[in-house]
Amino acid sequence: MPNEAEADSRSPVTEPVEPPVSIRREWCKACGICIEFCPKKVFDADEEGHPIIARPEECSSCQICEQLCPDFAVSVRRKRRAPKS
Amino acid sequence: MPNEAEADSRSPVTEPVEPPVSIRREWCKACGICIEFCPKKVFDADEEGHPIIARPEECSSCQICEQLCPDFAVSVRRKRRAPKS
Amino acid sequence: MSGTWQVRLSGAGGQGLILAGIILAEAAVIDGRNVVQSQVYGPESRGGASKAEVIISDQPIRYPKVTVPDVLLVMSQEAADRYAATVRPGGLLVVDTTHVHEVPEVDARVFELPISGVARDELGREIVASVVAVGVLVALTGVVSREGAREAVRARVPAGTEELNLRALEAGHRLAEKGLSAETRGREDT
Amino acid sequence: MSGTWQVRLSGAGGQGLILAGIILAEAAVIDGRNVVQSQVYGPESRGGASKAEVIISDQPIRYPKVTVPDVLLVMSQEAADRYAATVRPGGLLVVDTTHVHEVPEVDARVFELPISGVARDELGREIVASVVAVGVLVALTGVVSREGAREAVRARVPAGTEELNLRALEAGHRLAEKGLSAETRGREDT
Amino acid sequence: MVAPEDGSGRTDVLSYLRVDRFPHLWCPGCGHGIVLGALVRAIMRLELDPRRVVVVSGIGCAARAAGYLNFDGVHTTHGRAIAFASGIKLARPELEVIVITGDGDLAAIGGNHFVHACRRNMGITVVCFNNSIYGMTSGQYSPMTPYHAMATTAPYGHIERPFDLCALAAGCGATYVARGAAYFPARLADYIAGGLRHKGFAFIEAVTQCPTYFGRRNKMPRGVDLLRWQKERAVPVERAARMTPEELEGKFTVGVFRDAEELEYTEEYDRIIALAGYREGGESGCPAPGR
Amino acid sequence: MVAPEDGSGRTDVLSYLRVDRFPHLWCPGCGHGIVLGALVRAIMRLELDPRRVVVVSGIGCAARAAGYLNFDGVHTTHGRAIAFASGIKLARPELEVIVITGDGDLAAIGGNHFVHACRRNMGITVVCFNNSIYGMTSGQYSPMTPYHAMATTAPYGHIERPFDLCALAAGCGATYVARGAAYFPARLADYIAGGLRHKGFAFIEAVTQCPTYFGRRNKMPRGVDLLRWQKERAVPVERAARMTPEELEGKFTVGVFRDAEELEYTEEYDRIIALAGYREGGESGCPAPGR
Amino acid sequence: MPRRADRPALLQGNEACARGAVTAGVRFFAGYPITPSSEIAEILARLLPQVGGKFIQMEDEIASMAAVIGASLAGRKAMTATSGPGFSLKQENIGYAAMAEVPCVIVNVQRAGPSTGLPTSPAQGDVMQARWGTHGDHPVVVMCPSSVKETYDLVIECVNWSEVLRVPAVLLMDEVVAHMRENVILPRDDDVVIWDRPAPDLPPGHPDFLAYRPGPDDVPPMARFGDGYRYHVTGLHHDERGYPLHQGSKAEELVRRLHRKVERRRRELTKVEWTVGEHSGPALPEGLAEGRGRGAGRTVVVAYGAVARSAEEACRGLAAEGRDVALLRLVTLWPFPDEACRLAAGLAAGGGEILVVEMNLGQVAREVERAVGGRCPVRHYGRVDGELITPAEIAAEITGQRGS
Amino acid sequence: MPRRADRPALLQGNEACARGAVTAGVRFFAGYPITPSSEIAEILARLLPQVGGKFIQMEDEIASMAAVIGASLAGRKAMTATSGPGFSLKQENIGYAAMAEVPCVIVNVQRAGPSTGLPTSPAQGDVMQARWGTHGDHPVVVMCPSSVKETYDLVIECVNWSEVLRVPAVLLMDEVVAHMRENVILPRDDDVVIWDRPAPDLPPGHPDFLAYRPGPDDVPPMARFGDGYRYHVTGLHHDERGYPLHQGSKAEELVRRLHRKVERRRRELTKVEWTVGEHSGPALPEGLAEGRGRGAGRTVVVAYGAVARSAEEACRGLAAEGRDVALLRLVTLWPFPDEACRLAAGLAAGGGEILVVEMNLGQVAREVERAVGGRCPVRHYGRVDGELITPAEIAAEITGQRGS
Ligand SMILES: Cc1ncc(C[n+]2csc(CCOP(=O)(O)OP(=O)(O)O)c2C)c(N)n1
Ligand SMILES: Cc1ncc(C[n+]2csc(CCOP(=O)(O)OP(=O)(O)O)c2C)c(N)n1
Ligand code: SF4
Ligand code: SF4
Ligand code: SF4
Ligand code: SF4
Ligand code: SF4
Ligand code: SF4
Ligand SMILES: [Mg+2]
Ligand SMILES: [Mg+2]
Repeated sequence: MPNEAEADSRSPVTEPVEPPVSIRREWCKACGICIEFCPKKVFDADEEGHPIIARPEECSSCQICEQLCPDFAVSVRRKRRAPKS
Repeated sequence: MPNEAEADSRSPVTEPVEPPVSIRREWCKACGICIEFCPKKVFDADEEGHPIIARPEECSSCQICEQLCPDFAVSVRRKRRAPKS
Repeated sequence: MSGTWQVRLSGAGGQGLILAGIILAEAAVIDGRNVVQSQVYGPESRGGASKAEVIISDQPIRYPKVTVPDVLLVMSQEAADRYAATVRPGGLLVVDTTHVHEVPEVDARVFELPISGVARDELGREIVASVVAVGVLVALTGVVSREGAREAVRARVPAGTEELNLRALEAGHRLAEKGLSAETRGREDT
Repeated sequence: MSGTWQVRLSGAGGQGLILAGIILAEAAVIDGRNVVQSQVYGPESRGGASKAEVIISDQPIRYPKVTVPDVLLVMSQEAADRYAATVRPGGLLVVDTTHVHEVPEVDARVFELPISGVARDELGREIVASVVAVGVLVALTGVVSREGAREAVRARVPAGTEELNLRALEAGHRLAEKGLSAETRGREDT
Repeated sequence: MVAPEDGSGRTDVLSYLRVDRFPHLWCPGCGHGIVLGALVRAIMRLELDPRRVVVVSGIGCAARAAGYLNFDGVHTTHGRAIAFASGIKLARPELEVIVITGDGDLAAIGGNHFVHACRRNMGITVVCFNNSIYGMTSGQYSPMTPYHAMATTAPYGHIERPFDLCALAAGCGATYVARGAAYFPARLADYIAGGLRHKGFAFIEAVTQCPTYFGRRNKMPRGVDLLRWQKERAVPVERAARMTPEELEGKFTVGVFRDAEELEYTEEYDRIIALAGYREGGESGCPAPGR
Repeated sequence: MVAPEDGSGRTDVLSYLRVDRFPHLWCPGCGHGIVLGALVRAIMRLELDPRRVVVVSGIGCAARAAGYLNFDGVHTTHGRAIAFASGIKLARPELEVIVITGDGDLAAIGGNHFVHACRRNMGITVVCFNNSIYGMTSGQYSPMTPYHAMATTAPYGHIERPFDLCALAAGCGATYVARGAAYFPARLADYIAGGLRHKGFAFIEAVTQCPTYFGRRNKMPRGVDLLRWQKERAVPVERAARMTPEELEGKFTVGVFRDAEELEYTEEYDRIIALAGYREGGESGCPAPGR
Repeated sequence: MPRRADRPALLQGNEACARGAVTAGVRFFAGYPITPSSEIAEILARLLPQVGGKFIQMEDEIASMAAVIGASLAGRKAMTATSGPGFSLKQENIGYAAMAEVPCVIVNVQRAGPSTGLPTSPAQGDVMQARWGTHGDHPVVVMCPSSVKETYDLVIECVNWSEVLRVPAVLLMDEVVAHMRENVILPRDDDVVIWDRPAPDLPPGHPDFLAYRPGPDDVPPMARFGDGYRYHVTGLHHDERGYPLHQGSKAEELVRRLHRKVERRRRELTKVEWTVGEHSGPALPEGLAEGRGRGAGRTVVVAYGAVARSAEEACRGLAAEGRDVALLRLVTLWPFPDEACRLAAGLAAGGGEILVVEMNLGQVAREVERAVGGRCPVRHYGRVDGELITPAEIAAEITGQRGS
Repeated sequence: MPRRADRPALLQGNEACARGAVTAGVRFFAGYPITPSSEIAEILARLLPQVGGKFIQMEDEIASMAAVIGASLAGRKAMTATSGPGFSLKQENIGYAAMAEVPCVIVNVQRAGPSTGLPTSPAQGDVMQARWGTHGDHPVVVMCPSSVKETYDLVIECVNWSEVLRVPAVLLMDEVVAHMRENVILPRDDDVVIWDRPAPDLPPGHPDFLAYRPGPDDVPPMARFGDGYRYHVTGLHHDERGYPLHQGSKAEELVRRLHRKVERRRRELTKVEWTVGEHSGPALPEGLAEGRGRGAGRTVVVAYGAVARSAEEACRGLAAEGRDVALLRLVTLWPFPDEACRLAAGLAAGGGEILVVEMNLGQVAREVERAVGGRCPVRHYGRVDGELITPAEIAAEITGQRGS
């Protein structure tokens, strides 16, 4: 079922200004899922298997990593819906 | 489903020599089922609701009464398969 | 009427003996007496035998089971065979002759009355036989008041059948009275 | 070597400490000693901390839990922080420096050895680190015989991995010997 | 054994029953006796060795049938008959294990054992005497009580939908599934015989009647009334296939819904025993110490 | 409440969780966290009032999710979550009652409560975290363990067929039935949201992974391996309709299998209350003596 | 609007149970039919909707118990009723209710066991099970009525205690009391004391709210699900927030507190009734107290449930004949009335004895033996054939004329 | 072919249980996983097919118990294993086995309760439940091992007793013994005594065969299903043919016989072990007997299961210091060793005491109190936090130095 795109329907695909993805390392259990399934191959693994954000510029903010991380350790910033007033 | 004849497939339909049906009165609970569902209306009910074999000559030995009696109180003699030697 | 009465109503399942027991008990309550009513449950009560018991007293009733009935009703042959001997010597045995054909010998006043027959023939519904029986017992013993019995019938029979059952009760009273006068006549005859 | 030894092996889930405990216990059985082995079960054992305990004695062993370990192995920082203080004064603390970076101060002989590193680098499989650790403990203490340990490894590791694990055991012996001579040297230095 | 000998056909049925315990405890007009008769005729027809037949029942009026059948029989706890039967069958697969159960026994408290037995496909035959009510305990609603019917615990009318037991069984993987009714006893015997012949798990629902507690409360006070109801509502599955949902409204289907061959549990287990290296006769000792 | 405010989308998910209890107890690569995330996102999307949400779970690794969700929650006995939930829902129908359960918890010991809940159509949403194994107790086979798989209690390979949980639910009358998988978390959240929106009983099976006890023993030792397995085997139900049984061999279908409107139990019961003559506010006293 | 008149009514035990429950505020019942308890369910199926309550017949007894606990968490006073086999099945969830401190009442109408036994015959064989039926040390409250009226009163007591102590309470009836009808005068609703579970004094969402922080009576106030407290309930050992914890002193404290909260109220909870001669009441009658040490031969009969009726009949009869007998009727069975039994032992000391009469093989007798610690002989008379023990049997036991 | 060498092996308690069962002839196991008993199922899943036996994991504990009874009726020695919550669920069917007299063994590896409790921590909280867990008066046999070797021995004893008495037997383990590994020397198979259930002496079909006619030992010989006896089994009260019966003396006789058949063998069944100083063995050691009346201060510790190991350590330590202590280790818990306890009371009389040490709030202590009937003080020391009681704690309790 690879053609069934798994992006959250609400997530916009716009260029992030800064690396949109961050890892909460103390919750990460180094399962490798984000590393494996990021469609843009944004992550590398460190020695202990935790993800390193190696190619932030590639990130499409698709949130697949966030939704697939079993440990709630990945966070992808979304585009703001409206500029803060 | 009245057209689905309920005769036991093995039961022959031949003329009985003597009244082929008998009632074990001590087991009969006077439920009226045999009386109601005998296709040949062989039974009448007595005062307490037990069947009376009123029209034995009508009996076709179809065994419906035997099979429908919840109390194993009705017995229909079948045609012998082979004469006793 | 005061003192303690032990009443046993026996017969076959479906004859309405439990209801009769409850009516008797309810009537006792209406009369302001103490009462305990109990019955047989279980396979025994299905199809086969059926039994209801009532104890009526002005004293507190502790042990709730009938040991030696002062009044015994038998409405089936089986019940007659099984329980007739339990009646208190000198007590009262009421026999429904519609269903009991052989009355065992007992040391008690015996009334043989066609209770179910009356229900069937006079009232058109054999199902009210047990209420006829209550009428009989009340008239014979005064164990509860007639008024109490009437009120109890009204309170306890299925809605819509009150009139029929009150008529059954009355029929029972009349039947008993006939029986009583027969008894009296019988005595006179002897 | 005789007397009673209390051994505690601690680290993280998945490091194979339970297997190490069983190997040590099996070796003691082969040596003809009494032994009780136990371990921590439950959420604690999943992902987080893991602990196996072995008591080896020539006497009957009654109370089956380790109270004050004569020998303590710590293979994770968490285990080091949690258990280091439990070692018997004058006892032996073996630290896997691959995973433990801060060694708490204790009143015991301390050996700091890169146990998991050796498993990973020399043997190519970090999963055998716990068997390396058994090799270390055996060589340092003689709590069980080397022959017993070898036989125990053969009996208890998954089929097909015997050779690898025997090599891990040997590697542990060598590592301990290096550590011993370093200790001796260290003393000489002081 | 006991092929009809005297030609009466009659002796045979009774020879499978404990007639010394008759008349049975069921009420006048109760359908359980009819279903029991159909079961006996099915067994007779297949000429099963009665020494090899084991009857297992739960608790309820229906379950009392086990005590009237002259086989080894076990009247278990309420709802658990299939689980007991599974132990018997797995322990001695050569036995013919028949479960007799009521709709409450099977589908209420016993529902879990039922669905798992369907899934496991162990060679047991289950006959459910479905009278849409708890008879033994005096008329509380069962999982088969129709929507809007009256029951002692549904004094304002029932608000639950019943199961379709045969659909349920098939959905859980049962390999033989059939429904008959007391009104059609010969047909019912056919379905049961089919289940007994079937190698895997067989389920036969027998629609039957409780005049005492279901009928009386629902304006069909006599067995006769309820049998007539069955007669009017039953639709053979073949005919039902040609009917619209509207036409089928208020009807129930009868017939064989499924009859499929799949791996049977005890045979599969024999394969495991072989795999484990056991040879018949080597049982005396003890297995070699494992790791 | 809590519509995304800071635009990160992130805070929201965590605001539904008891982050003080994190990291959670699940193993590295365990799929339960992914399914939990999908559930939270579904709740977020519907903007349910968290004070009105009650989470009910049984016992198992999956069941621990209830303790991580910041709602009223009850971690019950093994297998009984749905029965507890039924009591909560019937007592306070205005609450959103969600059951979190594992395949063992739901389909083994809890199977009976499941089938009856499907039948009753009470408005509860059940999410089953199906990892095909008993995780919490270390890898014994469950009713969802595939034929021939290895498990601690199937050392020679498993000989039972698993349920098709969605077919089972539908067969018992469930009015909303869907299956998703951890690998497709957004889709899974959609299915769960559909269940939460549904008025009657809703069942969502979430295929997920236990690398520790299922994966390791079956040559897929990492979460990644098992997610890849899901990716390769999942077939949307719409597409499955166009496939042959041979093509579907070894696959599983995902999608919404049933979404039907039928009478909901607590609403039906409200009708009974009205029928019985109760008027709101009249509760203080006691009913008149009945017969 | 008080709906009940003062005039006597004819009520069955099971009916009194159902009506008492409604009076006590029970608004949820989940059950599964079983003789001889089924009437309780049937009557509540009719009564509960009349007062806006809910009745549901679940798929089995396990589910019934679970639903009752769920409803109680959602704020309803909740009850179930069953008999032996069903009581066995409910045990796991009764233990859950004890551990999670969820108020609930379980009515067990005892029938003759073991196993399916004699479904329609009375027994008193579940006394020990009511206390020890589930695994682990768990507290329960168990009360046992001897009459229809007392059934009404005690079901209310059970609901009350269950609510204020957050403990499962068992009304242990027997088939005799359940199925007999008696004339009873029910109290006016206004005259009935109803207790409710303690409510949290902090508002929902307050940061200091701890779902399992006990009050001074060792009972934690109880928040209702759906009111915004958002707390966690588990059958695992748990801390004051309700979260699972592991070994150690908090687990110890939890189990001990569960018992302590019941033990604290032992005096109020533990009801007995003394009867001798014409005296009858809760306190030890004076005549008896005086009699202490009066020499050899006093028999103190201990009985409960329907058997206590027979015992009273026997004792009054013998007392009237001048025999030195007394009757201790146990109303509360758990916590066990140790003190009353020791009092009884005091009365029987010096040549007398305690005679425990019950329809089992000596379940309460064991407890009496333990409680009296050798202060006097304890004898047991039991019957396990499904027949109510008669006054005559008891009298014969007391006078030693049995079997002679 | 004897397969087992005399050399010691390292075995876990649960493994010893599984292997002992196979040695005892168990050829059927049905179970449902639960910590800390699951290894028993897992090992038997592997071992049983190797000897032609059957293993099945059922859908729950109720079904497991049912399948075990079914298999036993079909002639297999059958067993199940579980822990607290599962033990609660099995109770109804255990009662059935007691009533229908179907041999079966239930292993309950106790964990800390109540309810889900602490699933991986030890406890001894199910002692009373093992006896009283199901409704009605039912007999059971319960044994409790303190070591891995004893687990092996006692599971065999349980199977043996269950078979010859046709009674459910419970092996009541605790998590400590279940999960620890010890060096053990298993007996050769030839040295193990195995008992089988009594077989009917009449052939199948014999008109005089009565399935429930007891032998002189009160145990009816047992026919195997499928062998042609064609008999009926029920959990209802039944007559000698096995058919249901109603109230009355036959019901009474049945329940009393069920108990009598166990009570008859009480002496053989009731195992205890005395330990003092260097003496250890089943009989009361002479040193102790002499010591009787030696004056104030002797403490007799009563313990069982894993706790008995700690108690022995403590007692030996104190004895070595000259303190007058003795240890009574209970091996059989039910029927309860009343006599041994009375002996202990004799030893402690005159100023001493009995100290019952157990991981619950005083379950065995209650029984000891009852058994000794005031002959000496009985004190209880318990712990319910999932930690094994230590020798130091016990020593402190004995010497009165706790908490000081
Ligand atoms: C554990 C348990 N719960 C409840 C009962 C009471 N009980 C006996 S039979 C029965 C229902 C029987 O209904 P069904 O199976 O439909 O059989 P029927 O009597 O209608 O033939 C119930 C609830 C019981 N014996 N055991
Ligand atoms: C009555 C009872 N039986 C057994 C157990 C043991 N037990 C705990 S969780 C579990 C199975 C869990 O499997 P599943 O529901 O699939 O959840 P998972 O751990 O795989 O997420 C079992 C058997 C228990 N706690 N209670
Ligand atoms: S948001 Fe998408 S592209 Fe960016 S890191 Fe995550 S998975 Fe990769
Ligand atoms: S998916 Fe989550 S837990 Fe796994 S490696 Fe990535 S951040 Fe860590
Ligand atoms: S055999 Fe047929 S025709 Fe003859 S009496 Fe019976 S039902 Fe009527
Ligand atoms: S069907 Fe049977 S029981 Fe009914 S009336 Fe006829 S003979 Fe009698
Ligand atoms: S109660 Fe109903 S099911 Fe039971 S015997 Fe009577 S009619 Fe048949
Ligand atoms: S054991 Fe399996 S299900 Fe449980 S947390 Fe670990 S991976 Fe997840
Ligand atoms: Mg039914
Ligand atoms: Mg699972």
